[in-house]
Amino acid sequence: MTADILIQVLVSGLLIGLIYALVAVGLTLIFGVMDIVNFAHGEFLMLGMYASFWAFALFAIDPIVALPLTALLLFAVGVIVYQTVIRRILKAPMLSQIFATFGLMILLRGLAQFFWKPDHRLIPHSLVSGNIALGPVQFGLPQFVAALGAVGVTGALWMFLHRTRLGTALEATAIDREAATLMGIDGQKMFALAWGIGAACAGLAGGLIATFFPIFPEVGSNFILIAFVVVVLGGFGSVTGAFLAGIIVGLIEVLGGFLVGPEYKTAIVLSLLLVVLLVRPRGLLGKA
Amino acid sequence: MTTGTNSSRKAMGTAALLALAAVLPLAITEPSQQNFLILMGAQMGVAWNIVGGYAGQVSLGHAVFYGIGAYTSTMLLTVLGLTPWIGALAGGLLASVFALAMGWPCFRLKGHYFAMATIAVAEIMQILVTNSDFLEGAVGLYLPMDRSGWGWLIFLSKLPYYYVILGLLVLTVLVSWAIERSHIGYYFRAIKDEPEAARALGVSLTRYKLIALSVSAFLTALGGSFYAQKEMFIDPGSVFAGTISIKIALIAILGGVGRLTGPVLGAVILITIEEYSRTLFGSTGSGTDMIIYAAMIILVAVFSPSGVLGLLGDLHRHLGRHLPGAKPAEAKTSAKEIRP
Amino acid sequence: MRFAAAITEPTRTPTRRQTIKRMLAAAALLTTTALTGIGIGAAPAHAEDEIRIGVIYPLTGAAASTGVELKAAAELAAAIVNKEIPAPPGLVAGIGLPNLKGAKIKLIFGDHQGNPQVGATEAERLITSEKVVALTGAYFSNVTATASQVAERYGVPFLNGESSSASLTQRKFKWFFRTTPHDDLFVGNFFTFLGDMEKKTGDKLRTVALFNENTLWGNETTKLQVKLAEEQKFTIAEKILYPAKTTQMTSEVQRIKAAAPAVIMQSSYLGDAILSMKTYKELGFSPKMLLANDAGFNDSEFLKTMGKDGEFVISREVWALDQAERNPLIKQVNDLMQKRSGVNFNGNSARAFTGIAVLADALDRAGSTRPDAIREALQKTDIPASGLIMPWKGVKFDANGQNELGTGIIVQVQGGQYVTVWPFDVATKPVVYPMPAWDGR
Amino acid sequence: MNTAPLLAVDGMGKAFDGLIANRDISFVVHHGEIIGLIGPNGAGKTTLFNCLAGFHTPTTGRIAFEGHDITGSTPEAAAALGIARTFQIVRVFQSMTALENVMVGAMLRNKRVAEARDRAEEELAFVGLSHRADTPASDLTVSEQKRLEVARALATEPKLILLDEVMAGLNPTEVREASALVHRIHQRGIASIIVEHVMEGIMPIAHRMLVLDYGAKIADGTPAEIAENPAVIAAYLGE
Repeated sequence: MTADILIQVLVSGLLIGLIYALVAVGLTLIFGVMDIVNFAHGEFLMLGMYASFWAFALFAIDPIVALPLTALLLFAVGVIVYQTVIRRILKAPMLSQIFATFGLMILLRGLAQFFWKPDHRLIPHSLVSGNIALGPVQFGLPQFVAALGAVGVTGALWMFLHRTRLGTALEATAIDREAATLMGIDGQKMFALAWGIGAACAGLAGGLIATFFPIFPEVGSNFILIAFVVVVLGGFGSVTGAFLAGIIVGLIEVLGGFLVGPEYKTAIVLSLLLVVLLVRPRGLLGKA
Repeated sequence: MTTGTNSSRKAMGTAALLALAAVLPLAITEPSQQNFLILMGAQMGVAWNIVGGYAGQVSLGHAVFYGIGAYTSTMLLTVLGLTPWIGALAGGLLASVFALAMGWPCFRLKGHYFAMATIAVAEIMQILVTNSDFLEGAVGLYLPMDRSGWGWLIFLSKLPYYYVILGLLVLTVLVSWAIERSHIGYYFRAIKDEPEAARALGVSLTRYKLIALSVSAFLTALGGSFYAQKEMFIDPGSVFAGTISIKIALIAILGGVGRLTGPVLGAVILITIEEYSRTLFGSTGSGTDMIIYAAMIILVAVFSPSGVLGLLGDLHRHLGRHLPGAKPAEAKTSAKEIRP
Repeated sequence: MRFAAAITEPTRTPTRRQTIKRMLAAAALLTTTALTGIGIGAAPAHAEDEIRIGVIYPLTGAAASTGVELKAAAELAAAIVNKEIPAPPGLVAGIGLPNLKGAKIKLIFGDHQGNPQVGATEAERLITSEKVVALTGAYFSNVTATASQVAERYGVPFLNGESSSASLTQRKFKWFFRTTPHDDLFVGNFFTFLGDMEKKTGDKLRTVALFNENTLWGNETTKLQVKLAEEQKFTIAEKILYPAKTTQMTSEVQRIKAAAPAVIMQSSYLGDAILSMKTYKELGFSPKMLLANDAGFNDSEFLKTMGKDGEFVISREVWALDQAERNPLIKQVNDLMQKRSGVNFNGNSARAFTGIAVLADALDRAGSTRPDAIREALQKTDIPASGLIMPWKGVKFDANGQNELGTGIIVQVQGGQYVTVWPFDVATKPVVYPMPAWDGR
Repeated sequence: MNTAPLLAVDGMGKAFDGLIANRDISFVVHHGEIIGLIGPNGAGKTTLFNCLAGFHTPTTGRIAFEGHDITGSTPEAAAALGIARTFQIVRVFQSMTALENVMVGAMLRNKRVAEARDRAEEELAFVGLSHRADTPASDLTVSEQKRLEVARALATEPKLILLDEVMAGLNPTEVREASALVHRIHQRGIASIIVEHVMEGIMPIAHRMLVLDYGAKIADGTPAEIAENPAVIAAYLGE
């Protein structure tokens, strides 16, 4: 193996890793704020992809241009899901919550198939298409833009959580729900906000991925396992952890797939997860 | 009301239910109505409940035991010509050993981390089997159709399968019941409620969690062997699939975890909805069946967070409060009665 | 947060309102369950002259788009048999069912969701409660495996039109018939084709990379490819079995690129086919030849979504529209399909159509709906090439139920169409070789 | 036979990530003794309990129980040897009845459910909770839950019981009852170490008092001695 190939592999791993991070930050945010594992997160991603697709197909708006719209739309979806379903199961046992979000996952897939047919769709020529070649290293512009977007969105989320009043309130709710309530923070509002932002992140990820990935009702299932792995590896609830873990998972997956064999790439990532958990039972940056 | 009469009343209820299941095929002769998918689901749910319900260790990777059961009995049958009576037992033991090996490190993890680790183990196992030449990889294994009868547990008609799975369900319920009534059952619930307090009373968390997982694994593997005997073809995607793990847990959750009859009830409802939504709407190809199935799941989760048995408990409590002469305190305890 | 603590029932007593709400929910749930149960439990009343055929396809789940397409093709075939649509002359089953006094066939669809157990359950339901006289389906080889064993047990003919796993017809089943050629033939064709291309171009095409999806189909294909490559002195530069539902194929394509084979032999379903093409382009990799194993690469959606990037892919096929030059039926029936569903046939849907047509032909010759009569008729099937919309030599089953007269063709995407390029004697266009580099298009 | 100490702690210290919770603590407990363990908040009383009961591994020093070294043993091993405890914040098994809670304790010595039930009934009677036997533990009052924890611990047939603030939050009558309960435990020959803030509850019944401040033992003597110890007074006043 030459150095060129190694660099190429690492670049590819980094790019996909950043995308994993973006899918996972929304998931980990929701978990951090309210201790609920959202099985339907992959379906938020799917809805984001379809939003981009329809913006393109019906109004000829490029997915990249449509990103703010996609984010807004998915924010609304997140809030609606919270208000109609999640709000009612806040105090329910954890297992019932799993049950509910699992049902939501199936429901969204079913609705997608019902309204948009089970077809695979693709956005044929987005603003971002084509390749970039840096010496011997080649990569797709869509992937590159998606990775940049992932950095931007995660960065913005981090700034929001740490530098704005609203974000700090959200963080406070995540750290101690009751103390936050005592400080006059409206818990319900924060939860709805977390779902909105979490879904919006998934939507943005969908919008960015839509420039190079086929779009179909079940597409969420391709990403959800990896998203869970990233969230757990980073530590449930840690945005920074998810960001780091996303990159690690992307690199290990591509590198492991290349060196050991692609048939084992998921197994390699999962084994890494197990090893990390045995050493650090709360992931890389998880809260105690 | 002491626990004794309470639990024997419950045992009688369960026995009646199973007896009903035993005579049902006499009344319903239409094979597709002899819905043993419900019995299979119930069997897996009751087995899962031992570790996930009583002991409170939520495994979302039970397909790994199911798959081990299916593959062990099938390999022993196709390679060594061993009867599945022995093969299933071997599969159960292998699954138990696997459970010990996986539980030893994984039980250090708590809550979601443990659940995620079980998913990871099951997925890794699926990948390994998919790529194992020895196990015929993704191609899967066919069971020989030229043998049949009780010795080989292969039947041309459906009824014997119905009784085999019913028997397996009875066995699983009995094991579960015996555990519930023994000190092990008390320890499981203690571990689930307050692990630290349980340790202070001399309960070794690791040992009892391992017992729970290995017993559950053994019974789940028997279910896997049964699947292989019934469908006569297995591949990694159909017996090690993550969706099986989720479904096993869903069945128990739907009925009510940590209760003997919960998973049985859960299987009846979940599988019925699943089957009928598919048969009624699945052929349209428009996803309607999924929508109905999902809507049902969400409704149950929202309106009955502690499972259908919890819902019945509320119902009981509600009625009790309005019965003439019933004191509120009594109504309250009677609601607890359906707990194990 | 611990699962353990969370499972505990909430200790607060529900308010009366909540309890009532829950009771209502429970009542609604149970009533619905009971009602659906009754609805299904009641045996459907059938018209006397209606012959019911069970058709099992993946109508939800990841392969739903293919399933829906197969369903449309099967329905077209039924409409032709039932004379709702006038049949082009010479088409098998175009005469309807005169021996059954012009009875109509009715297709009862079942959705197997890509799950072998569901497939078996559906097969059983169709046989026992829908009283179908024969079954067809199920596209996925592993579902065909379980569904057909149910048919075998009940003694109901199972005609499989589109599953290519070779092992399906090695089970010595009495009731299983398959019209499509299987992977042995297809993989054999690949190597014959490569040999022919070497002779034609003078180029060496001896290094191949195997790039197959890792379920039953891709796995069996790989084994056959390895065997034939060894026998015919091809070098396997790289062998990759990739997991289904993957999010990226970078590592796979990197490995292939590093191995620098002349030819890639690829077996992928639709989503993976699209993703791999995107990845080839992203990494600027084009081998001399991309030789695909049908499926995703020949799905109607493939070209629609890939557009120009799908050009020059070579794939094995069992059907191509340009074969209409040799067989007018192909165009005539395709026009009917276009009119009815707005899409062209492809290899999968053409085979689904053929499956129903062959079954109808057997039904008519049986002159009865008794399973053994249908089976006997199927065994005696002898349909000439001129009656089919497939470029086959005909349909005739061997002792294992495998059609002996099936053949494969190889097509290439040229100008947004699949054109036949091999066997050379039936080709309508020459092969574009080598595949142009991405930046040279 | 009661000459060898039941529990001997020698130079025991415990640090968490550099934060010292206990330092160089040494003391002995004899069979049947009632020891009061007091000290300001954060003095390290609960850490000491956790070390004795096997929940924490001491960083330095040794703990011997009936002559056996139990330093760093597990809680379940400590329980098996005869060290039982209650928790500062009650940890009853919520899904069980009061009786079942105590049965879990009794099962340490006898795995038969029926016999464990008999044993548990005795212990429930001992703490005065017989009338609540079939009540779900979650429905008991806090004071009842504390007594339930004591019964549960006693059911393990310990030689030493560690009671963590069993009197906190009780009214004067309940405090008197609790004191009487401790005394009756003593009469059964079981030694006890009692962490307590309620002085009027502990001073009259303790044979000896240990005082911790900033993780170290600053006094060890009879209640009367302790009450006049300048270091103790300083520790409390300086609070």
